[in-house]
Amino acid sequence: MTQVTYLEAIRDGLREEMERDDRVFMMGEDIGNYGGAFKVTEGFQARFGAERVIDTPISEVAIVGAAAGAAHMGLRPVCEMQFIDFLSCAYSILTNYVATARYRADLKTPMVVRGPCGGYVRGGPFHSQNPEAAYLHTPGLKIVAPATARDAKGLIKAAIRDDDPVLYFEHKFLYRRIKEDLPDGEDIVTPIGEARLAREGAHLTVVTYSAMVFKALEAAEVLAKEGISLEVLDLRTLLPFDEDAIVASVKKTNRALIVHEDTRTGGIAGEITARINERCFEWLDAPVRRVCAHDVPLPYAPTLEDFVLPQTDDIVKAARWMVAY
Amino acid sequence: MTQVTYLEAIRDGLREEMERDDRVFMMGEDIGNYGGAFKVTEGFQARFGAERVIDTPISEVAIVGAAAGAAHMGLRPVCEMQFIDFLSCAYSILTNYVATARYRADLKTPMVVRGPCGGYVRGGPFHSQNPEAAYLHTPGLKIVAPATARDAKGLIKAAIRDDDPVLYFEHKFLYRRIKEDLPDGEDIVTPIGEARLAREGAHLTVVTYSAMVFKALEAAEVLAKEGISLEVLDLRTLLPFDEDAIVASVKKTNRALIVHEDTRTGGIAGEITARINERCFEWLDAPVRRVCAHDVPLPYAPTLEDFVLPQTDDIVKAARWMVAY
Amino acid sequence: MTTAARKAALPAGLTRAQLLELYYWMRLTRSLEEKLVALYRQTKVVGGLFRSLGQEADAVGSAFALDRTKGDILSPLIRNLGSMLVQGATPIEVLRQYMAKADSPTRGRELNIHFNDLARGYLGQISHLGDMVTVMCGVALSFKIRKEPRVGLVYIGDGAMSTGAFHEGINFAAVQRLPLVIVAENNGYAYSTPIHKQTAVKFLVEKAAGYGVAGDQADGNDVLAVYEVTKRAVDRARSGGGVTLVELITYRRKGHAEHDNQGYVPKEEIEAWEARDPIDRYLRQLETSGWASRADLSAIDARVTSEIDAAVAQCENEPFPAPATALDGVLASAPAADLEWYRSL
Amino acid sequence: MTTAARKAALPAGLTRAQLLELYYWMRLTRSLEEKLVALYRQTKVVGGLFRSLGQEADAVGSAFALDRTKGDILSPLIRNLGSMLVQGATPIEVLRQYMAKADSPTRGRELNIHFNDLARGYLGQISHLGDMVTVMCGVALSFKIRKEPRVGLVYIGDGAMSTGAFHEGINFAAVQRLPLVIVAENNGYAYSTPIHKQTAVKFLVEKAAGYGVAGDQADGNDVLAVYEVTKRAVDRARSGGGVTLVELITYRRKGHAEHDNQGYVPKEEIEAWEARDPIDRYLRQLETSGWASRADLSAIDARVTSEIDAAVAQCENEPFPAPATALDGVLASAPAADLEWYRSL
Ligand SMILES: Cc1ncc(C[n+]2csc(CCOP(=O)(O)OP(=O)(O)O)c2C)c(N)n1
Ligand SMILES: Cc1ncc(C[n+]2csc(CCOP(=O)(O)OP(=O)(O)O)c2C)c(N)n1
Ligand SMILES: [Mg+2]
Ligand SMILES: [Mg+2]
Repeated sequence: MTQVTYLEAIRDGLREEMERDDRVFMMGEDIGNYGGAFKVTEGFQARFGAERVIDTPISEVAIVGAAAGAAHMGLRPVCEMQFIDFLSCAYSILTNYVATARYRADLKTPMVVRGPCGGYVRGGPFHSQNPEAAYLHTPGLKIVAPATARDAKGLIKAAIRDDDPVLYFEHKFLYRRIKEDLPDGEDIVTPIGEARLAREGAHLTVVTYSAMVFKALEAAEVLAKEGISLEVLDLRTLLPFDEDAIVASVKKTNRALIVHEDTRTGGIAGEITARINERCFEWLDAPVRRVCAHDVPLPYAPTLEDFVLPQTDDIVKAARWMVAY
Repeated sequence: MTQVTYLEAIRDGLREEMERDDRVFMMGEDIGNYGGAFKVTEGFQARFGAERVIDTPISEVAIVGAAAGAAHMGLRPVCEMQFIDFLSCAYSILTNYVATARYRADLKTPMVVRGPCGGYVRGGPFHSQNPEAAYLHTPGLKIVAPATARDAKGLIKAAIRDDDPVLYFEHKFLYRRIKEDLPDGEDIVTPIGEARLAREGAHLTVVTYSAMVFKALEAAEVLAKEGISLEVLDLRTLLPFDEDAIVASVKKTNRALIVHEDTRTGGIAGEITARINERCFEWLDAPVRRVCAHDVPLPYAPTLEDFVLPQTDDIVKAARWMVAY
Repeated sequence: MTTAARKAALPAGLTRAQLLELYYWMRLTRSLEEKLVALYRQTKVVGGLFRSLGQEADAVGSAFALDRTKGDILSPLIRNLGSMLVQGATPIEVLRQYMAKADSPTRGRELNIHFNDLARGYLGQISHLGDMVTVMCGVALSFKIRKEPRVGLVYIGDGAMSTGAFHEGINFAAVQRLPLVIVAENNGYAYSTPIHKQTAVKFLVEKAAGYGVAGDQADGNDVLAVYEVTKRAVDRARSGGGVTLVELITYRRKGHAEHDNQGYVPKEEIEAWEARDPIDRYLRQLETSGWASRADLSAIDARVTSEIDAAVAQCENEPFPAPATALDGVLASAPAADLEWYRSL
Repeated sequence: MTTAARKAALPAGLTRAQLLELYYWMRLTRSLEEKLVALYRQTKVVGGLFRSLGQEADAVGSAFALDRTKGDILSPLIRNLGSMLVQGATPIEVLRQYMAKADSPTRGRELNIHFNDLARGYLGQISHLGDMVTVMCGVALSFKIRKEPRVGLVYIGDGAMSTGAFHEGINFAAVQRLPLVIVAENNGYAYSTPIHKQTAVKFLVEKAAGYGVAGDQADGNDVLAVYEVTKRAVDRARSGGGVTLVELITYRRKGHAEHDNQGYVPKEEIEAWEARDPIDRYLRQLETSGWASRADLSAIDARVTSEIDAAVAQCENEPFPAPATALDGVLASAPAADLEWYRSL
């Protein structure tokens, strides 16, 4: 067992896949000598050479496009976005070219695009985004968003081995705050598409993912003292998400609260609500509700950011309301 | 009264606003001498001059960015995307720069981005898109999608007068297929944010917009003969959509079916379902359900396109099921 | 042997068979498109129809400069049908694509010449202009990483050069010194937009220097000149010399697509370019230089006609794809998407 | 008057007062950033801190070439604090921004120098590099449409020139012949990436020709040279001559931001550029040319210090914005967003 941070887990996963499979290579801004803005790929260029760890110009479209072309030829590119906020620059080529390549033209496009997402770090509107909703809507993509160090490692490895294009959203707030003991030498691979039961409970299902898992678990602790028992489901994969796990849990607890850090309108919670409503209508004892960020660009000042983003106390309040319904 | 097509209604609305307000000007590919790929701006350059009807290079980012800059300076730009599918190229600047400008920096950014959306015309995956879901998720934008000629005119005029950035999605299938008598000389302005009751009914609310309004109305005709009475709500504005109108209707009929042409997962129906569930939970006699496109890129062959896109018969079947629930 | 008393020396290092091949590909391109026009008028083409009339030399000559035995790969645009034929796409595949047949290379999912065969050496475009430059960077990068002596070639229109994707792609290729040839087709227009509204430079090749790549230019209506200029670029790329931006000066003699009546173009301009028709010109060249006889060329024409007729006959009555096939293959790992719930009611 | 026995003629058409003003702006920029470093170390700066050490001449000299009486507008990047000060942004505004104060120009919503005042003549950037080139196209387009004799100026880094947005913007401006000056700051690095990994050209000005715009270049550490080269471009723009791409050769002496220890940069490189410090150099020039005395300059230094100290004293203990203000003003027409339902429980 070795204690690793969430960030180290990603790094270890990347390194292991680079070692295991020489088709895997990386592209991104400042990922080489510098090791990336958050040092995720620190030491990789020295270890694997500049042809497998490529420093690119500031060209998100070219990074994604070149990854697709290389993937067609049998390589397995992993792209880093310096902040996931800049993935938006490649929105068109990702949704139009990459996502459709298999469907329209039988082109194999195994590639990963990863980068730091998320707030709570005073990053302001352009270094804190949670872009999953923009891609949820795109058939042909997969999206993963790990919460734990184990899954951070297991999902990056699964993403690299996956034959479809995978967006991997790593939460920068968790990078160095989450630590876990992971077994040495185990080939940790988290299956894409499977949720994780983060806490078993009886009264209310909280469907969530990424950094919000910890806020939900905190809320569960608070509420446990009041005799309220939360079941916390960590989705891990956002596309295609584990509908069966959600349904099973909701049929058990008869109540569902969806928590995400992203803004409310048009966020993934809407889709999850629709699925629950479609499959659990008769089982619901309360409306499905959401705890999400307010519908504003994420502001910079601590007071504002804290107000806009979901907090543990919001989940506690919402959960009490739902259980009392 | 003059009979105008949906396309002519857009053109008339644009022309009237150009005449009314000399701050209004246009940018787009081939919109000048050629009058645009669908001839929406035919004759405009001759009438208003090349400085108010600007043919641009193939540069969607520059078109949107330049519109924003001009809007800050007090002009009122209207951008045409040759097909709305190419709006994706400007996704980043639209969601990051334009949408946030007022919030983060008190910048006025009154601008319209319009273009032909939608399928049923054998356009294949890149000339048939319905991109609303990608923008629904962006605080700071408005989105409208007219179904009728009256609203096509009324919404383009409202969009141009609006002080926020507005995406205006015009359905290319409707361009020349929808004709209506519109009063001459009336300043038709459709308020942004208000739904339209397209058909009153008692048993089931169909929430829809754009070309799907007509399929819903066709379905309503079929079902009327069976004694099933559909209420059809034409949203017209997708962001911010008219939640109150939806809620009022659903509280009356106790059932809601959402119909959109866009693919299902991550589409706007999810958000609408969530809102209905939040506000009408006690009123629902059946789960909220959706009729949408299958989750695939839109294929080209008629057999495939017809299969993937929602058809009247799908709505009929779904409605029967819901009313029988 | 006809009038040309003495044969001129064979040009551009090509054999006589290759010279005739060039003629064959150009003729095949033109005749196939003409057949498509006929089918379009009979409403047998499902979507729009795009012509490369007058640009056949550009597409054929440049593709011909690649080495099919080495696994070179090109990415065509809508007016590069000829380049795909050279690389091995067949008339029946093109016909099936336009007619959205079940057995078309994309099984009816994509239109016209948007289809691929990496083994034969072509990667079909998507509609979003510019993107393929970046994708071909990746293809060329794979050659470089694997140290394969292969070359990539990507076409870009005068209009598409205004896209951000073009810029990011050519710059990426330049910095990485990728084995990539970028063929800029200056055909005067992007849809209705003349080149001076697209860029403030006179010639597209002027853009090469700003990226630190080699630039070259040729008359795009002279198939041998096109071949030679592209061959130089291909050789440079293969030998580690990096990217070349090759400008071919040509002209789009038809509208953007069949529905476009070209009202924005002076008649005389089109006529002037008609006089420079690349096929007529090459035909005369072949004959007057004594590289081919009228009979040789007529035989090729006849072969082209019969090949196209056979292809049309074979595929015309083929079915559209079965509806439910629309669900397959969005993801590698997932099963086909479920039918929507209401379909089963 | 000090050692310089005779005064050299005043340079660049500037008055003595203007020469001193240039010194003032550079000194203010540097001292303000140094104060911010101190505040950052005291964790009073909320987010990251970005320095323009060694680039003050570039930002100040170029902005100074605009005409504030005519309503010229510039769009700065993160290392162009000096340009905003020249245009009228005040130290206290900058301090409040960095410290996310309620009364900051963006009311705590945006960070560092991401703020605007179109009346004073600056349009703040967003983080996404390249976009501001296109936005400034629109600003300049409004000047053109309204036939106003105003000029726009936008900065772009060696790194940001690789973005598609830069390309689409400069090309759009070129075709439209907009009154726009594009200042390309060649400071050797984009974050850790040296310029040769960003572009295959040696100098950024080589990119001008490919867009059909004028190109010019100057030593970015020589404030008078910067002023002159930019002034030429501004005059060209104002007189209808269209776009100029001005390259300023300078050097980023600090890391990308305060957290970056510049481990990727050879020490000697930094030292060499230290020797070319733009403020020291200008100071010497002012003195040896007899344009200013040591006393003049010391007075300016003192003024700068007291202005900054006063600003810090005034704003240091100001509050953060009230939480619920986060909801205002997403849309012009809509009321503030509702509180989420659970907040009222
Ligand atoms: C990003 C993008 N914007 C707009 C279009 C619409 N469009 C299709 S072809 C075309 C003109 C292309 O001109 P050019 O690149 O010169 O190629 P040509 O048709 O002349 O061969 C346009 C504007 C597109 N396909 N992609
Ligand atoms: C589109 C985009 N991609 C990535 C980034 C992250 N990023 C911020 S600054 C920077 C380096 C910028 O370098 P340069 O343009 O040379 O400006 P300098 O910092 O040298 O002034 C990068 C990569 C960004 N802001 N925008
Ligand atoms: Mg062209
Ligand atoms: Mg730089």
